[in-house]
Amino acid sequence: MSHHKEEIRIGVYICHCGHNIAGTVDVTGIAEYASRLPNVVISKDYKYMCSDPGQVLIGQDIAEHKLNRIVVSSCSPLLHEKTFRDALVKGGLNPFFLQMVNIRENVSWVHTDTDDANLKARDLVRAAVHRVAYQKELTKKKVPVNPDVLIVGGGIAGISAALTMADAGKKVFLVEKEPTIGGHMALFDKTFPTLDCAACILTPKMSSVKKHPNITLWSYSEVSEVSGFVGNYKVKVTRKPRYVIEELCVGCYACVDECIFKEGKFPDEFNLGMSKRKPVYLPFPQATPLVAVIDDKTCIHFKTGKCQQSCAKACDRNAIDFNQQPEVKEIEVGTVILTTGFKAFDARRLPYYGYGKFPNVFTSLEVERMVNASGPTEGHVVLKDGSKPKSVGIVHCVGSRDEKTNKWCSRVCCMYSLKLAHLIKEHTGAEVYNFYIDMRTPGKGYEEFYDKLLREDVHFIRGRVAEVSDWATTSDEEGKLIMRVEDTMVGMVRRIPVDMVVLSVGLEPRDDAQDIRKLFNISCSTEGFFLEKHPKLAPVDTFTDGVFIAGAAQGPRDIPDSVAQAGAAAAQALALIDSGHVELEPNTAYITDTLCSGCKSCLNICPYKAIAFDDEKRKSVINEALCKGCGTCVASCPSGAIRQNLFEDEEIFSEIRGLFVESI
Amino acid sequence: MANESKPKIKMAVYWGAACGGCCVSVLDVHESLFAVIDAADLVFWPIALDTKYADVEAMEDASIDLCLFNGAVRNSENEHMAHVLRKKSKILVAYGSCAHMGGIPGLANFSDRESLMRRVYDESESTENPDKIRPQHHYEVKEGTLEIPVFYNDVMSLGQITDVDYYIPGCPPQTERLVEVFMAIVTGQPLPPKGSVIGVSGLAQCDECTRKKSDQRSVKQIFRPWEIEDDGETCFMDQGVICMGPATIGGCGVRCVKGNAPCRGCYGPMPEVRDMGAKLISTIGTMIDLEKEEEIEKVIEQIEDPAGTFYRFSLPAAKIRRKLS
Amino acid sequence: MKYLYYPGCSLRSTGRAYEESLLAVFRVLGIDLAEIDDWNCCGATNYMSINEHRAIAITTRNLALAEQQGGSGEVHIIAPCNACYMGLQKTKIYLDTEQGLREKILKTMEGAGLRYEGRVVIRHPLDVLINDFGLDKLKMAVKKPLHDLRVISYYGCQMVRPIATFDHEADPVSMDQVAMTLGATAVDWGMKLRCCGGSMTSTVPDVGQRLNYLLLKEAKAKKGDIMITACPLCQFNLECFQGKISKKFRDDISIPVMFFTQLMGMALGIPEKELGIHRLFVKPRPVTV
Amino acid sequence: MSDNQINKQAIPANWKPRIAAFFCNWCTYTASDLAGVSRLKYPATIRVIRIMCSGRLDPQFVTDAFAEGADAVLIGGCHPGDCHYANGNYKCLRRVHLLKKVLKQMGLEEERLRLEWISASEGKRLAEVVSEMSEAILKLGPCKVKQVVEHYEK
Amino acid sequence: MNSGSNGKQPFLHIKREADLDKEFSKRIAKLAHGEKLYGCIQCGNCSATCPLSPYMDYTPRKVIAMVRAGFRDEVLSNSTVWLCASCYSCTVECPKGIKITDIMYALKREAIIKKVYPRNFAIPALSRTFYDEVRAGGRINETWLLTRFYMRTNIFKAIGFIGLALKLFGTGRLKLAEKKLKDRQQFRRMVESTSN
Ligand SMILES: Cc1cc2nc3c(=O)[nH]c(=O)nc-3n(C[C@H](O)[C@H](O)[C@H](O)COP(=O)(O)OP(=O)(O)OC[C@H]3O[C@@H](n4cnc5c(N)ncnc54)[C@H](O)[C@@H]3O)c2cc1C
Ligand SMILES: Cc1cc2nc3c(=O)[nH]c(=O)nc-3n(C[C@H](O)[C@H](O)[C@H](O)COP(=O)(O)OP(=O)(O)OC[C@H]3O[C@@H](n4cnc5c(N)ncnc54)[C@H](O)[C@@H]3O)c2cc1C
Ligand code: SF4
Ligand code: SF4
Ligand code: SF4
Ligand code: SF4
Ligand code: SF4
Ligand code: SF4
Ligand code: SF4
Ligand code: SF4
Repeated sequence: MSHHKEEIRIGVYICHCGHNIAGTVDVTGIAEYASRLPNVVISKDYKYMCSDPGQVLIGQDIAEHKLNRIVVSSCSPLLHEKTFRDALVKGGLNPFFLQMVNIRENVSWVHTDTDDANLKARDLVRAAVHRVAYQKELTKKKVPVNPDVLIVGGGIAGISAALTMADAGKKVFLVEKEPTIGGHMALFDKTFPTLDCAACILTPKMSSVKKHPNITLWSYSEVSEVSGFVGNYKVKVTRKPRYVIEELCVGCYACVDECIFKEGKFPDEFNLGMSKRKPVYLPFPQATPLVAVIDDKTCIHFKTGKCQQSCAKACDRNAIDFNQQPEVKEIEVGTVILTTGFKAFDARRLPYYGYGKFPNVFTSLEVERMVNASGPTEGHVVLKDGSKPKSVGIVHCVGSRDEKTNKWCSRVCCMYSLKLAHLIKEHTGAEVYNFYIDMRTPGKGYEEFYDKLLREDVHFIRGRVAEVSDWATTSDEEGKLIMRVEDTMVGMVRRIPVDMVVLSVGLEPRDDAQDIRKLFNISCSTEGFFLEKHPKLAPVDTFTDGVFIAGAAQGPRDIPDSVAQAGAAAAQALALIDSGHVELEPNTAYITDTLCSGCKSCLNICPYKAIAFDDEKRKSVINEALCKGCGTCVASCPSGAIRQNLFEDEEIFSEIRGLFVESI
Repeated sequence: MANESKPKIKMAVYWGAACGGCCVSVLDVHESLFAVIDAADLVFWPIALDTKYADVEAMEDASIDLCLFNGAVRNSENEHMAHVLRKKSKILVAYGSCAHMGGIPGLANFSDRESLMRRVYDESESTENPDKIRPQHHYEVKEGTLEIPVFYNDVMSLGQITDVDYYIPGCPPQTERLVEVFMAIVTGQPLPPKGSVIGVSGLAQCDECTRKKSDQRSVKQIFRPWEIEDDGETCFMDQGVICMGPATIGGCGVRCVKGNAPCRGCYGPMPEVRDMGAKLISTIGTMIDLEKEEEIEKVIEQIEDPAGTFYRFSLPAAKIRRKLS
Repeated sequence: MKYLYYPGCSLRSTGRAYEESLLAVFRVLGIDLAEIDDWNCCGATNYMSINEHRAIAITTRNLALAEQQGGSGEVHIIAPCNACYMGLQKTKIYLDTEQGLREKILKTMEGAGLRYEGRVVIRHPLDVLINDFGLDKLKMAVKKPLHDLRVISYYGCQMVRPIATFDHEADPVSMDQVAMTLGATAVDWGMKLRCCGGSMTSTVPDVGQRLNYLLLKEAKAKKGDIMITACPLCQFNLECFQGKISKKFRDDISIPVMFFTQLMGMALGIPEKELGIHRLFVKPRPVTV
Repeated sequence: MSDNQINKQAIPANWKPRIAAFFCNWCTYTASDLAGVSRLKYPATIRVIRIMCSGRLDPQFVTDAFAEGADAVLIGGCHPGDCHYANGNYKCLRRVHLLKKVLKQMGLEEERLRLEWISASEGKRLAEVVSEMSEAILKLGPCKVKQVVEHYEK
Repeated sequence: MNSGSNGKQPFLHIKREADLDKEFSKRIAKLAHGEKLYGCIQCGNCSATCPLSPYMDYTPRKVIAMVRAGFRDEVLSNSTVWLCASCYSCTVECPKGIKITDIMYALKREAIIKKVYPRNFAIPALSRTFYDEVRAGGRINETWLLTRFYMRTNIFKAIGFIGLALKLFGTGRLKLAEKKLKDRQQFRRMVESTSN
């Protein structure tokens, strides 16, 4: 350590974290051990280092003992590095003179043998003491935050976030994959637990989105490329051709009416295939934007080139343009909110429920459309033959709570099954059976809703349905769908013949969740939903700064929670924007001129093209603004000319040495 | 150039485990030799003078002003003389790659004493040794006990045996560098801090190398030098040939590359680098532009004897100093 | 490819016709089978109830013998009986995945002078027919297509359960595909996989026979002409008790029940005698006439 | 000094392997946090050094760790295609392949250097890898590099 | 069959902690993947899919619950495990991946070892007969299997089956002799050398 001019004075703090650490690790022993390590001036253990008194303690010691390096041995730096850096600043020290030791997530929580755990904790503390001596003073770079925001996914979550941001005066780009926004909520008739009309609360919001001067809505569009970093993202959005000029179309249906197909012929996506549409269509009358789309996979013009194009002729605004091409929009935004929602479980994956085989087995989403007055059956709950069912069985947990499909509870299906039970009963007067494993109704007014249903003459059978079949053993079962289930309350297997079966499908990550994840450089949890930074303390943040998540894309949740999360995400984005700038971790790489030989080994390896060659000096140079601090070039430079702030070679080498070499 | 008024300095040149090239390089000073002779008295130089070890041992401590020790330490004799010369010399210089990092003899660390002995005394094609006689440390003859040096299991650099003042790298060192250093000492110029590597440029070979380097280096195949048609102009690395130049400190005048052969790294690493071989492994690994494991594996297979390539002159000084048994 | 053949005990007695027809059909299709020399009982289900370790050990003996006989590399064993197929399959998986068990069993094997390396692949004849031989080729080999025949495929329990490798565990289709390839109509019914009662039919006749009754009744209700199976016990249960069942439940549930290989043999034009048709209690009129 | 052969010695009683682990900040380090939060258990053998990206992994870190006394080195990064910095993990992968070949020539047992892709959600995988590796190294015994290096130090 | 414990207090439906076997579930869980047993959410899917549950004393779900809670005697002495036909549908459908069929096997073994299976209940006897037959000869001869089995249980039942047997002989589906293993000594040694 001869090259240090100043004397190194280290303070070491070992946190108990209540019993979390102290229960396994001998915190006082470690503190005593640390006090004997080189350059350590003071070493203490304390109950909760992250608490205010813990932080104050550091500040006081800095002043009193002239400390210039701090080691905090507690939880993961990913959790509290910022807390302790701030404590250093408050104590008058550069924040980067801190090194954290993770003796909770990496020691006390994962090890049971206390001797081994203590040995490991000692090694880790010693390594940090060695490392911190080499740490340098650094300053965070501030970069301005672009106030514009990108929101991907126009479900209720995306819509809510967009309106909040736009009302706060920010420019919003809302990108929706489908021809209309609205997401799943647009499919519903009523929503639990209040049974208010979904369209009544959703469509006004949809049109506000369209009308809002601060919102640019790009439906039928997808994000194709993302670069840049927090505060300064560059995004490319690809707009699929809808062959109708959005600005001209007024949604008058003239083209639809005049299409050479007199009747709808192709499965209507919006009605989940339960009705037919034409090649030119509007998803539903309140679609936003209210602009027709021509589906080039079914339109005769695109298939054969031989259509008389009556649609185009019918349009007196000349809005139809068969020559439209995909269009790429480039935008710059400072923050991103991802609200891409969920996918409903595909009931075909459970063949013993007979979906796709028995015509009268429906999914819950299909029934949602059925009970909807603007749906394919105009609000009538009917069997495939058009008649009213006399008995209906609703199967909970389809594709949820099952190791073979999805392990998780989908959270909303108990409640919507109750809702459907009520609506079906209301529409048909049928006997309704709800087959559930556990009834999960935690939420304001939810248990009350369950209670209401219990009194509505709906049957509740606690048991997972094993099979829906058509083999009858008695005459009253003839021609019915027979549901076989154990009534676990009674302890007996029951066979219940019904006319209609409703499968309450669970919520899954969308098929393209992984692509979105890669595009925005965030993570997914094991089940495939977007991973939040912290399940309790940062539920809408991600590990990528400036990218937030909300709604069912983060995990199964209902509308109230999606909207609440959307608000939280908007607030986080606004906080970032309103602070005006972001501070970047000063972990950029830099090149020492006197060591660079100009071998050019580094030029082609930076993923962000941050390294360029100065032909005059015959040396490479790093553009600090572009460098994201991965350190790849640092490791590769054969001359050792490239170095990295926060991760200097000598810091890491001394950390390694500290780990293995006893120094007292 | 010699300074008449100053008394001549006392100088020694010694070789340990070495090929002799370094001694020759000292002779290579050509006309400068006169300047050297003017300024120095050679008190010990086994290749040229008949001074006995006993004579050296008898010298007063620190009586030699400058000792150029070339060669690695491979046996007890080398080690003994290293200690003796350390004691007798004011400035002990590890001269050449072998003394600096173990050099070519250091490659013996890929083997061990027993296998070497077996090869040499039992198995080599030209060996005829039915009684399996092996050299003995002590051997009784009529005249008394004969002692020959003990052959060590490991080869070491001079610095690993004794305290060294300066290192002049190279296999052999570029003679001009020697003269510069010598003159600096004779003329009493301020010397660099103890332990420095001297006679080097401070930048890697590529700095001096005039071959054209690509901005978009991307290698999908590795060749050995004779497998390419070298145009004499393009950087070897860009042609897929492993060149140690980027990781090797300059000083030799890129003599190998000037002779159209890639640098092998005899001048040793840059000062910031701790393990020269590992560092070039990093560079080469990075520039291979493939992502499929099988393909990567295939390219790496094309590097014959990678450990020998990356640690050609520096094995004993590498972090992992020898082959583990 | 050459396959080793593990007949199992039932194919030598009540299920003789299965073996006869299987060998005849495979011979005609040119699929080579070599019987595993000195095989022993697969342990079936009853053995498991007594001593699991022994059950696994005796099954492993068969696998080890097969490896010995089958040379190096993967050794494919065809096990036609559902119970044997499942037993061998399950043993192989347990040995692959349970470290402790494997060590124990390998030691036992060593004691008996045998070695098991884990090179075996357990195959069902349906798997081989569909995935190795191919239905296209089968179609070309059909001489007498079974037009207008409504075939009820009954898979039984242990072909795709608990380990499905070549067909869906809850909705198998392979036997139906074969039937369709022969020109027949495959009847979709909901009881493909529903248990026939296994040994219960003899041991607890009240229960076992009721299970069979339900199956046969549904087969008739679905207007099946013929039922096919791939398991000697299923075939035995469904066929041999029909008289008793009819009497007991006062319901005519008679329907021919044959091995799918017998049906194939008929379509391939193999003489009835070679297919063991004469061993059936209920004559398969719709195909023989 | 100095003519030790490096002895083949019995594995000392009570000896437990120490593994230097270089984990990328985004995936494997996060996975190690997740393992902790999920209270998974694994042997206390690894000593984690956090780097921003597996691309920062300088093979010198590996040789240095062995020289300082690590019995094994575990490198953890994001899965291919998932690198937080686009493709640092591929660069690491290539270096490690080459390094492995060199270390093999040096007589180091292959089990002592392992590269694993462990994503932020794979806390369980992390625990498995550490357990497996610890077991393997326990069987191999202490790494000899440090002993060799000490022999070289005056 | 749901009559209190050991006939002591036949009408009292109460179970005291002291009467439970706390180790019971652990023994059963030692099976391959048996620890999953503890994940049962009592959904009843196993019972509902089980083709034999209508004839069982307790449904499979209930058996799982009783195993967990340590109702050893009740579990071992009732008909459920013996009526399990190893059809595996419960195992395939259980949402928690519990290998119920394997648990049934384990319970059968436990019952046989403890000799607590229902007397004269034919199935344990068949298992035993089957077991002896294989141990002796390596293969099964179904003729002898059935003969011995009926001798063990109820000879009169066999008479009811005699017509069937004759028909089987007539179609060549039963034989009096079956090829045995070549080296039966070796086979038996191997069998004996295993333990559980
Ligand atoms: C049958 C059923 C009934 C329900 N009933 C109720 C109820 O009564 N009450 C209640 O509170 N909750 C109910 N829910 C839950 C409710 O649907 C969700 O809480 C809600 O839809 C979540 O909203 P979201 O915006 O997060 O996702 P979504 O509604 O799924 O919206 C996501 C949007 O993002 C778009 N998108 C996806 N990927 C991309 C991409 N890559 N690029 C651009 N856009 C993309 C989609 O097209 C969609 O418009 C029900 C759920 C189901 C399945
Ligand atoms: C036994 C128990 C265990 C739990 N465990 C968990 C768990 O493990 N994980 C989990 O996620 N959740 C858990 N919860 C739920 C958790 O406690 C709540 O979600 C959380 O505390 C809610 O935070 P809050 O800030 O809304 O309310 P509170 O924690 O209740 O805080 C409200 C604050 O406002 C103050 N206050 C009240 N009135 C006034 C006033 N008029 N003026 C000024 N100040 C006022 C109060 O003094 C208090 O400090 C648990 C709850 C209980 C009861
Ligand atoms: S081009 Fe023809 S088919 Fe296509 S939308 Fe117009 S009228 Fe319909
Ligand atoms: S919410 Fe209810 S229905 Fe949905 S998965 Fe959870 S328990 Fe099952
Ligand atoms: S790799 Fe290093 S020495 Fe080579 S050009 Fe880049 S910075 Fe300079
Ligand atoms: S550290 Fe990474 S981002 Fe920065 S210049 Fe080097 S390679 Fe590029
Ligand atoms: S790598 Fe070799 S050939 Fe290329 S510039 Fe450097 S020294 Fe010259
Ligand atoms: S070019 Fe390289 S190998 Fe050749 S002399 Fe110079 S340093 Fe040594
Ligand atoms: S199916 Fe599985 S989880 Fe459900 S009750 Fe049966 S054993 Fe328990
Ligand atoms: S394996 Fe046994 S318990 Fe399970 S469903 Fe089949 S008969 Fe019932």
